[in-house]
Amino acid sequence: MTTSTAPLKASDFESDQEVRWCPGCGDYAILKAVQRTLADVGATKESTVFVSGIGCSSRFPYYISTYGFHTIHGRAPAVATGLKLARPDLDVWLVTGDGDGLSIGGNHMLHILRRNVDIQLMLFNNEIYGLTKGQYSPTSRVGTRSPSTPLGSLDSPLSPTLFALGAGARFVARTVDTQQAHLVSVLKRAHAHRGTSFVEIFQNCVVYNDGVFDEFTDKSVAPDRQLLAEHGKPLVFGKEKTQGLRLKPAALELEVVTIGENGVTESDILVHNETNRTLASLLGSLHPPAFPQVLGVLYCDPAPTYEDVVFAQMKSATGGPKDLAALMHSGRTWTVAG
Amino acid sequence: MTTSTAPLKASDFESDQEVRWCPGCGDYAILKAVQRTLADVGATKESTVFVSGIGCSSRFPYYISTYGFHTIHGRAPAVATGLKLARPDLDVWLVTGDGDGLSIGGNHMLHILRRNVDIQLMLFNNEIYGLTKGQYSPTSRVGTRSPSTPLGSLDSPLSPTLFALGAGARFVARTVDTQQAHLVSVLKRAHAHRGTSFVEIFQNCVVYNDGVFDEFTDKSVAPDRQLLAEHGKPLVFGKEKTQGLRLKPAALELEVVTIGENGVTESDILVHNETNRTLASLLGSLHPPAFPQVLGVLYCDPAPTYEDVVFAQMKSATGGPKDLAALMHSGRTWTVAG
Amino acid sequence: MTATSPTHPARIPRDAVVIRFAGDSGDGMQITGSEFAVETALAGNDLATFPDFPAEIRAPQGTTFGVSAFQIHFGNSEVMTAGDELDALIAMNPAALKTNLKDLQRGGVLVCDIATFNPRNLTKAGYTTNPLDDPSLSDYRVLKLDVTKMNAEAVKPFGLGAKEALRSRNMWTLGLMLWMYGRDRSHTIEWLERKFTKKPDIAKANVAALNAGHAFGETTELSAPSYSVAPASAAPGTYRTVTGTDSLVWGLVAGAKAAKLDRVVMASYPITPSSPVLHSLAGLKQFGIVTFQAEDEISAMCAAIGAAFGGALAITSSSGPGIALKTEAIGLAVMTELPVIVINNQRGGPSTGLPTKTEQSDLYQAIYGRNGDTPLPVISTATPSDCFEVAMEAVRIATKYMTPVMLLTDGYLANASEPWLIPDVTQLPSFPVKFRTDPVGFHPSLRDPVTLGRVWALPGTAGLEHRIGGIEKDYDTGHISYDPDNHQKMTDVRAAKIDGIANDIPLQTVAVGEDTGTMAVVGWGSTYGPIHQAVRAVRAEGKKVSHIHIRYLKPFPRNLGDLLKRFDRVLVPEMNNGQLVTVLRSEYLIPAEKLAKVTGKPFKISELVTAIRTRLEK
Amino acid sequence: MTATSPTHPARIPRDAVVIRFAGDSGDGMQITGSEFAVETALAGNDLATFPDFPAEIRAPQGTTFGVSAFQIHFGNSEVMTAGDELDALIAMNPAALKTNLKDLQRGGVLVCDIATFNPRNLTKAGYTTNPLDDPSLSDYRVLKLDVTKMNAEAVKPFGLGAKEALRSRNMWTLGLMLWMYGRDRSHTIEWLERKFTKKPDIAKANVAALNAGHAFGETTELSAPSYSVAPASAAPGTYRTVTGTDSLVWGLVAGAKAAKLDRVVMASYPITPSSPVLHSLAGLKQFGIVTFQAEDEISAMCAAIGAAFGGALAITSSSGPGIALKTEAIGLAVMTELPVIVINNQRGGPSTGLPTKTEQSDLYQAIYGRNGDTPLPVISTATPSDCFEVAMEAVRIATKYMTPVMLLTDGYLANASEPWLIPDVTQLPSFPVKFRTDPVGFHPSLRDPVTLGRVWALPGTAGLEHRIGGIEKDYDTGHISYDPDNHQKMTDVRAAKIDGIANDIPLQTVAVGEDTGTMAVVGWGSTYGPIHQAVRAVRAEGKKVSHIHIRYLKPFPRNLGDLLKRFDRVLVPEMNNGQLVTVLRSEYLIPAEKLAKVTGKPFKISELVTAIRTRLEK
Ligand SMILES: Cc1ncc(C[n+]2csc(CCOP(=O)(O)OP(=O)(O)O)c2C)c(N)n1
Ligand SMILES: Cc1ncc(C[n+]2csc(CCOP(=O)(O)OP(=O)(O)O)c2C)c(N)n1
Ligand code: SF4
Ligand code: SF4
Ligand SMILES: [Mg+2]
Ligand SMILES: [Mg+2]
Repeated sequence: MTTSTAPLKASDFESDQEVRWCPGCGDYAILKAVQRTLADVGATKESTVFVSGIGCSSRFPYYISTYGFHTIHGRAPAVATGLKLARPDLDVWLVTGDGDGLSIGGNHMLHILRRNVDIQLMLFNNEIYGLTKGQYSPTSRVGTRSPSTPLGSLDSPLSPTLFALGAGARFVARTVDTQQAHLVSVLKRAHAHRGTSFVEIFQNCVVYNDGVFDEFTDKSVAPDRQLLAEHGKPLVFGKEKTQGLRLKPAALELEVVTIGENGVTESDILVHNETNRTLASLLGSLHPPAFPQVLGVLYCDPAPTYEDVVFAQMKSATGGPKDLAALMHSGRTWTVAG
Repeated sequence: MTTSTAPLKASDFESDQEVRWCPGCGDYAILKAVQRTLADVGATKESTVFVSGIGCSSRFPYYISTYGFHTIHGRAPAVATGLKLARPDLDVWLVTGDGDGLSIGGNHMLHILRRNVDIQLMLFNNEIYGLTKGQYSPTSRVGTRSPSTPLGSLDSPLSPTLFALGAGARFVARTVDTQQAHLVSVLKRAHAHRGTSFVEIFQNCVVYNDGVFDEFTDKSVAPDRQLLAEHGKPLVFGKEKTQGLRLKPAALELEVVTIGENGVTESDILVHNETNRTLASLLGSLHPPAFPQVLGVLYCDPAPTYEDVVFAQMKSATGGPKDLAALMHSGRTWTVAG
Repeated sequence: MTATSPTHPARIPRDAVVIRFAGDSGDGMQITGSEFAVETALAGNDLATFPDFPAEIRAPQGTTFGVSAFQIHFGNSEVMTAGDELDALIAMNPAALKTNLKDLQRGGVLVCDIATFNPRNLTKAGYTTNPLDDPSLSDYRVLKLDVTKMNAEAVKPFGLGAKEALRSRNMWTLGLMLWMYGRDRSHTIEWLERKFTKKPDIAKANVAALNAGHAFGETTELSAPSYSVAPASAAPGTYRTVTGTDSLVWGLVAGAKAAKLDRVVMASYPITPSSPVLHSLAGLKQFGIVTFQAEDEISAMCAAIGAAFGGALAITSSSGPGIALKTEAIGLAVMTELPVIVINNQRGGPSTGLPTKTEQSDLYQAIYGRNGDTPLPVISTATPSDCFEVAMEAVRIATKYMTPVMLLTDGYLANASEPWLIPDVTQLPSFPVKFRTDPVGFHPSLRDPVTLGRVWALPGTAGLEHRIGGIEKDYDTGHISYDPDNHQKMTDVRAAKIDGIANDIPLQTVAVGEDTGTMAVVGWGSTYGPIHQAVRAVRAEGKKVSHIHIRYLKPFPRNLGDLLKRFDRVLVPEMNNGQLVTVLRSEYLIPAEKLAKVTGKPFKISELVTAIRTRLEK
Repeated sequence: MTATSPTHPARIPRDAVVIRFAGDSGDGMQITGSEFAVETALAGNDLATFPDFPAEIRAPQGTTFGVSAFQIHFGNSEVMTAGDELDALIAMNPAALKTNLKDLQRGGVLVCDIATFNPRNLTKAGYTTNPLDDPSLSDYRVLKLDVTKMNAEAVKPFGLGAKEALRSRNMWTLGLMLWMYGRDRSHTIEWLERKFTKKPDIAKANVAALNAGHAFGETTELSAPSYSVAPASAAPGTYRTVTGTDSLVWGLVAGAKAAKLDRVVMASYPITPSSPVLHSLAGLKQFGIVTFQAEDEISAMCAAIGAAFGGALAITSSSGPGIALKTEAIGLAVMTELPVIVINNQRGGPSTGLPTKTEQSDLYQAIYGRNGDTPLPVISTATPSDCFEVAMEAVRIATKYMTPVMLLTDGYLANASEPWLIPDVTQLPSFPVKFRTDPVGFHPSLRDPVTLGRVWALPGTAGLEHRIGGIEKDYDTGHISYDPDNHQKMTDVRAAKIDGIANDIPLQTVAVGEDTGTMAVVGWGSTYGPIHQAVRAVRAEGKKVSHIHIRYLKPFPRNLGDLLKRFDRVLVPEMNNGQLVTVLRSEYLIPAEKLAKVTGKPFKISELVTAIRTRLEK
């Protein structure tokens, strides 16, 4: 048993279950990063709970030595909300996929975000339905050929970031399965944030959608195609960090500029302000090749958590009958003498 | 019977059913406006269909003399999508409420918007569950006292506009039940737009949420609290249209300025560009008293409709066996002689 | 009691009386009826009431579909239904007359406010001629009173606006009816004064109206006599009137107390007629109750499951269509063996059906309505006060057997009310839950050897870290298992656990009559009252008929089969197209006969009496 | 047919043979098995096949849970199951041996590729010692072959990479087995050449591997004999092999054609094992079929309803948990009386259960699983080829009676395959739908006097404008109605419409045996094969046992009750905990006995034979 006195190592968060993802699946890397994060933030096994839906990604809880609940397809946010309303003391992580969280589970995702329940929500986005053998998902790009779309998919994809911002999320971040350091740092930010921390993780499905993120994750192009946003720092990217984003005057649009070229200086570069929703959604809508893929904490603007206000209101609810007897005797009664 | 030769009058779109909303309900005004719109756009009864979910608002189809389908709670977008996939020739209107469309129906709303099925979607937002006698809804403001929140609601409300934009809507507009002229003009724009035209209508529930929009709909304050946005026109408001919105330099925020005061001129006022998503979400997030409530077409940026691409792909799908016999004989067969 | 003035003919004694107040939604008929009920209860009568709201939120004034009514049945002995035929009908406008007259018995008293019988209202109600002027009402004792005018005079001193004055019409009528049945009115006056403390004029006006109506009866020669109904004999103790909603909610609170669970999480999504359960619990935060209005029923069920995993008493409530949406998640609760109370306030189906009408057509759904072999206990409520005990039973079974429990009640019980002897909380049952804390030998799949209930181990407990989910789990370790034999074993244990509950519930008793005879009339749910009275009636004719009412529908009490087989015939009246009857036939292979009524209305005693008689003659 | 070389012992004739190819997910066992099946079919044998995929998408190499197998049962007369015990097992690695050996009969042929039996693979498979070296396999005829090495040599000339070379191992094995059972291999060669037209080297290498395996058998003195299985007598005509998915999909296409509906809208949400139906239809756009992958099952069902309202043939498909989510909307389809085909590809429950295993535990859900009194027709498929006819029947009933139809099939049938005599399309039934066009006397509530089916009036038709919905509607006008008697009438007509279908379906026939006897073994769905064979076996012992297989589960055929009553006992084997048996007992009050198997696997003939025997002895 765990007495959880000594701080735990990442390996302490490995469960006794054999991991059953396909060899090479991006989920392995995420699992490692989460175990690392748990150790780094000093989590305990007993007070940590992983809740998931259904999908390859949602197998996640079985591989972590904390408490876990592998629920049903799309419903993890609802289960997690109920859990937090019973037990605000628990540290709850939610694992979902692009199908689980944005297709069947879109409504619960929407509402947990607006309610701002205090959990870490990891969306493993592989732009495909892995577990059911490769149908396209709500994040699949137009033209995706899959068993259910032999001639290519037609629905225009959702942007998890824009969706989350539109739903009223107070913390929105993006990172990549294979970029351990960045992944861990983002997960730590998510854990530190009180409220629903929405983290989209670009995850490679080697079997059904291999390489779909290569355009910005491939080592060869990453530096030029990724912008790692940091609050208060200029939004620059490129090997020499000589490229940056500038706000087009009065146009509410961003453009890529090169420092040192036609008069552009550091000072022209937009500085990241993670508390600005508008900036976050502008950054979230940029895509390679024309723009870099912006990663990191795009938006963080804390607000009261749902459970905090719920229990504060309960505390303040001092009116009315105090016990069962008083309750049942409230209002009109009459007595028949014995 | 209708031979639909002569153009129809608004009154021709009245059904034989007794209207059963509460006296004074905002729904009456919307009904009138829709009948007017149908007449003005030259709609025919036989090719027009109203699909709704469940709620006071969703009673709508019974009162219109076209085809109608009063479905189940929250599912109207799914029913409408199926209808359009069977019958792209039909002109489909969808009627939903803030509970029907954003609570139980949030997921279908999300997906019809991203797929861009060609319908007019009217969300009657009264910030309350009318039909079930007044519980708070996902658009109710924090602190709303209702049967299910006797001490006030705690969930932070959704903004239908921001949600729709986050979902990838290509047409987002807002108007008010009692402002017939504006309502009709917006509905005509919605009808003219190909794709899902999302129209949020602020609707007064006289019984359970009376006057909730007075802060900007009340005659006395309307001119100073409403900004009627028009594409290509400066974003001005106020009785003398002397107030306007200006973009805070490099801050990605809007501010209210008065023309003629401390050096502000017409030219400083932001001009509405309904094709700019960022501007639309900035306008959508302004609220009285600090800002005006922006009404009109906030966003309109057409994209191919779902049914157009679906049937285009079907047309192009010329491969494979042409008839049932060929289909059944495709692949390996062998013959046993008689 | 007000003494009847000497000049006045003596009151005619009655054993039981049924009266109905009917008027426009705006006329305050619900309040009028409730107040009459209170005075009646305080007068010591047994009683049952039933409100009949219009389907529309607020239909246009004067329309037939805007009529709101409140019925009360009271008497000097056990009263079990809101009554069949009316002894008296109060019709505040033509529409009320139009829609309610059919229920008034010949010779019954009919009170009409003639002021409202103007051409406009008459047409709205669909009358071509004024019924007060033609012979159509000759069968009744009609009191044509200008209530509006008399009331206006009574309240004039308090300078109310015309509208306000009109509003107090119902109090005038109440006063008259209280006089007619010899009820006190002091509690109503008290209540009016409390209600309008901030508006003393309104209070005074309403009291004046009440007194005026009463005085009118007492001083005028009415064409209708006055009555007296002696008190019913009742067990000593403190009483109150309760609706099914009140006692259900209090039963849940009592259940949480008995289980020693100090956190209750109730997750629900509003739906008629189930919303009041959510509303009531939302007002009890001081009891550590969290109410969560979820985005839909699926979320509500799943939130309840999450709360149960966390160790709270988890509750969700809905009605047919909402329960349909919960079924997938209910399967998860069965699979993970977590306790959740699922309350179904049944209404008219299929689909949206008749949302405001009562029905009991969700029994199939409750017993069979899930994918896979997914058994769960199903129990039902019979009367408004019965809901208290049933709610406690639901909590006991759910927590002891670690299973979701389906509690079936209906729209009738939710709104109907009756007097209730308030139980002594110290005498209530206690069944504290034990959470696992010892890590030694722990597996999430551990079971109580007797109940087969799975261990309840809460997140936060060091050393018990484990994972649960909807995939089949190994019997011994609780890990995922695709093993064929294990699936068989788990299927069997899931079934055995639920069947075993039969050993932990009371044997089936007979509500009326012997445990053998020519016919057993078997019911469940809110049909209790009418079946009870109907069986009594035919027994009075010497027929060997008994009433058996089943609370535990899955599993059935151990002795039910033998009991039913001791009757020549079994008749099963249901407010559905024959659902319990199907279950009984397959369970016991007895030729139980269906008696279906699917009109959205409760059985009338007379309907049942006739049905039983004719079957017996066959 | 390849002649066996003179030096070789003559082939041993066999009536029927069961063999299984087992290996790692990456070893191509499905292709190997399918090709063997094709050659066998072309050799004129009757056959049945069943693939057994691992639950994991792609489990780590060499693990027991990563084993993929393909079983084929073929013979010289009617073959109806994939077979119980194996005559031959091909184990491409230790894990395959470990997980499949238990099914190999004593004395059976076991082919192992010794190259894979290295320490690493042995440990992964959970072997402590190498089974090839110890006596554990002494009961079998073991062929320890270094397939890897021999194959590598065979493909060397084509300069493949080590990986590529290894990949063709399965063709070597296939060649050997084709030789062992005297099958041709020309079609496989043809197919390989077509498949790899773009990679001629790969094609050549695979053909070489195939030939090498074959030659090895033909030229070597094997410790195992070779066999011959004579062709089965089959009706003349053109044949093919079909899986249940193939014939179900084609049956839907045929149904649309028969109904003269040229727009088909299939709305579905992926779920195992139902997705293949969506995938197949997605490939048939040229037939005017729109497939819509909805955001969830609720949306899929609702989109189907919308499409039906628009006049398309509306189809949705799912499995247990997804069907649970559809139930509320199915109620809407019942209430609005619109035709929708609801396909349930059943899998192991409850909840997520055993997604990749087969079961038939959703019968309760299909018949009873809705709120309200909400009847709908339920039909089921018995064999892979039967799916074609059943699908057409579903379309006929749905469109003729204007009702959703629940079509129950299962994960076994979806993947199992058998030869099928391709029907002559000109001989297929035709049941064109008639859309209402005449406005005179039109009401949306009009019914066909015989079928009671509601009128199908499409938006776009001038003069038929109307509104439908989930609230109860007036019998005559179709407008909303809260009238009590109307609700009774509508409830009755909804029930009568479905019950009436009994007059429009074939009478229940007896699959094997007389229409009277000591025992009727009654089944439904994919248990057809094993029950059929088991009943034959016990009949061979002279027992008066018959096999009755029910396709129409709601309503039952008119004569079913009388038929069953002509047997002393009724035994109901089901791959669930006893669901049909419950329905039969309540419907006919017969003491039908339950025979439940809930392991995620089909019945074995032997299990059934034993069960029948023991019951008969009781
Ligand atoms: C109610 C229900 N519908 C459908 C399914 C089938 N299903 C399981 S996972 C899944 C989608 C998985 O996609 P995603 O969420 O992206 O997870 P991934 O496998 O890609 O990690 C589907 C459709 C199910 N298990 N339950
Ligand atoms: C499945 C289901 N759940 C719940 C309900 C109850 N219900 C009907 S309408 C409604 C909410 C209506 O609110 P809204 O959509 O805002 O419409 P409004 O009445 O305000 O116009 C609810 C909860 C239902 N009919 N069906
Ligand atoms: S299918 Fe894709 S997502 Fe699923 S485990 Fe395999 S690689 Fe990972
Ligand atoms: S309840 Fe409110 S929304 Fe509903 S009809 Fe009445 S006023 Fe309108
Ligand atoms: Mg995915
Ligand atoms: Mg509303």
